[in-house]
Amino acid sequence: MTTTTTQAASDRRVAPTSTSSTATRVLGISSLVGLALLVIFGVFVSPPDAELGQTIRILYMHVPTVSVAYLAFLITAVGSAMYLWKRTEFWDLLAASAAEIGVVFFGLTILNGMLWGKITWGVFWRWEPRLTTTAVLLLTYLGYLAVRAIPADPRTRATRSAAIGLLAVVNIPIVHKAVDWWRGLHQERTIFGTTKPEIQGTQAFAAYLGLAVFLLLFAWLLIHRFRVAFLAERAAESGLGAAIAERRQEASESSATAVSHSEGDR
Amino acid sequence: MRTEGVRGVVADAALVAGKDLRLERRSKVGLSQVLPFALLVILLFAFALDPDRRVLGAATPGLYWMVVLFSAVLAVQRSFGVEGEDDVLDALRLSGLSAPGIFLGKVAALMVQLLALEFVLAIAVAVFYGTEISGILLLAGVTTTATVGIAAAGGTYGGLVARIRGRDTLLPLLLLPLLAPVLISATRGTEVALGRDAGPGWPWVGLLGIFGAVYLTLGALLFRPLLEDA
Amino acid sequence: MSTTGYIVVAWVGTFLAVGVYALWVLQRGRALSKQVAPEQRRWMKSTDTNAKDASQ
Amino acid sequence: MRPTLEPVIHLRSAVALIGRFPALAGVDLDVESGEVVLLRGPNGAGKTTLLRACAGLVPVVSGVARVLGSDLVADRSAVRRRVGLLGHATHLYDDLSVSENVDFWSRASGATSADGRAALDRLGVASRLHELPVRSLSAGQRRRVSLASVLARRPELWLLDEPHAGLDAAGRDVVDGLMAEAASVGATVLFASHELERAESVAHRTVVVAGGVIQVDDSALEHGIPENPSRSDTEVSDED
Repeated sequence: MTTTTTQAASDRRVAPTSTSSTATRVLGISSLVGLALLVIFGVFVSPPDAELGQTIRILYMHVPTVSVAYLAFLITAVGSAMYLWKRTEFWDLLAASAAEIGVVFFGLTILNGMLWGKITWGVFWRWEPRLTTTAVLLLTYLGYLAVRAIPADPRTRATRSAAIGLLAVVNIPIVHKAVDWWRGLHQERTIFGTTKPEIQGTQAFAAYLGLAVFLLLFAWLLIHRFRVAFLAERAAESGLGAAIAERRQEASESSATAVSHSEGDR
Repeated sequence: MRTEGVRGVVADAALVAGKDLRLERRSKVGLSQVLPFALLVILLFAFALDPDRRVLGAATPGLYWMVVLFSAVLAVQRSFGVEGEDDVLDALRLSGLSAPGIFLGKVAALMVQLLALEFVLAIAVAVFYGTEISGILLLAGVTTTATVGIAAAGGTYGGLVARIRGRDTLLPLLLLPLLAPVLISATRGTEVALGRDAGPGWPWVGLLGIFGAVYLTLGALLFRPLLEDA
Repeated sequence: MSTTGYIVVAWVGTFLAVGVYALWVLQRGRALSKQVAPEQRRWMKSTDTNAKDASQ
Repeated sequence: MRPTLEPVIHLRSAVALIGRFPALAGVDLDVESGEVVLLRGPNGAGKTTLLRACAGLVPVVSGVARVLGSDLVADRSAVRRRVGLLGHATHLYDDLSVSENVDFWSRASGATSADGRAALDRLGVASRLHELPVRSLSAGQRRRVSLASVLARRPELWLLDEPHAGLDAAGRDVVDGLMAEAASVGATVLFASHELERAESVAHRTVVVAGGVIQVDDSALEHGIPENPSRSDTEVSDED
């Protein structure tokens, strides 16, 4: 997949032809191994739950995805704040990369929530606090990606994104509280309510394994996505030197007209 | 020459708010377009939901606040559309006005217009939907705090999209999801005020107050970079 | 659809989505790498570029 | 006589981007206090960007850029209050009246309404127009109102983008008078214009901009403009 020579990381390394490096390969492989383990434990080895029955297996998907999503949006918020302070490209690209991954995992959280709902309540959607909160927050961050997609110079786009990154993250606790009061009053079996602390044995292992593996996966994705964003900036920027030269060239061409005081340059 | 510090910001805000309200008095866009739009939607809801049966009555608080949110989007678009024309934004950056001052001035002007609209709308809802108004104190608390939050979040996003070409369609996409908790809290608070829900009403006002305070502060802090680079 | 059916959909759906997204990211990375001059391809080497952006 | 000997505008290989396009591709320019400098050059040469960059509205991404003693690369908003920019747009609220507009912009920059009123009279905007909404004004009148807003803030550095455009003969005389008057009280004027014979009669010095760089700076070469008593036309002399 990559042609990077893997000898010791001397600086004469051949230029990478993709966003992977030894670090990401290690991360990638361990994520895959982890995922395999997760399937074995989560689906086959761990017993169905006394109270939840088989639906606990969806929990092994739901908890990791929502945790990764919230972590991603936290990184977006930190990146946004740091960008507004330091104004360096690194923080902007980090915030944007994390936001995209966050939206993907939020989408998966809703998918798992709906499937869990179908089994437990017989319907894909119920205005259950967690599901509702996730949907609202997903829309807020889709707004982030929508603004990010608007063509603008890097500084403008970064400032707009940073503002939304902060405006959206501050809304998370407020939305949680509002939705909880709104739908959480009459206790119904909410998906979060079911992470019973007393799960142990292989169930607990599967749950924590899932979390750990998804965090590894998130790190791998973030590194790659950051490098993609970085490359995109360099690709867009690569023309600057050439553009300046071309611009200056334009000057020499028009020098004839300037000296001749021609009036026709209106 | 210019007063600096907090007094400077308040003075700037007063100047900008005065200008916005005078603009509204001159152009009457709020009065002749946004308000009729709100009343129209109230009627449309009645057509959509059969006015005789209980449904319309039960949904009145929610419908009311939905209309307020849509009207707020129009008011914000008008307020920042004015700044977008004729490169006025550049003149604002060149003027001595402080960014938080401009922001708070815009928000204040938005609030005045929204509160006026909400008052007229309340009368319309009372008449058309036959709702008897009760729990005035709670209602006032809910309405005021909700309006602070709507105007603050609206002002922030208004500043963010001021220079974007497709801003008219982008603003609702950004603003309405953010205002979801305001819609929930205002509607529930109103239901308690109108005696339709036994639950406590004032916690909703508290949450609306937190939302308003958070977005007033965040907006004021973000407005400088937004005015500068957005 | 039985309970196990939905569980399978949950797992397969999640893995599939993450897999497709991961491949999309890798593909974008490979495509962009071709457009950028070799020495500019990595963050570490070009810390000076972001110093340039440190202006107000 | 002048507090600092540092030039009002000091640019060395300044690069400014509009989006990703290098509108300024390495500009070297010095403008002394009290000078009236004409920017000439074809459309798209970068004149407008140069004026906006000096006003701190466009980030200078590389090179040296100091205006009125503050470094634009570090913080480009510090200089704004001391600068007056007249762009192609007139920066006015169509629904507000002439006096309301000038009053708002004057008070926003720390001047008073009286300054605004005086500026309107100085620009020859008839008082009967004062209460009319700006949208009912002609283009020339709008530019006079816009110029009045700039005059009211008494800027130390005037940055005018084709100030004569759209004005009648009388209006152009007023503009020339304004520029000369500003220079006489120690302010500095940098203006772009295509009205060459009129502009060169006012300007102490002409600079030709092309392709985002300064191509000809006649302070460095002899130029036939009438000898200006207060300024010798030798090499950029550093004695004054």
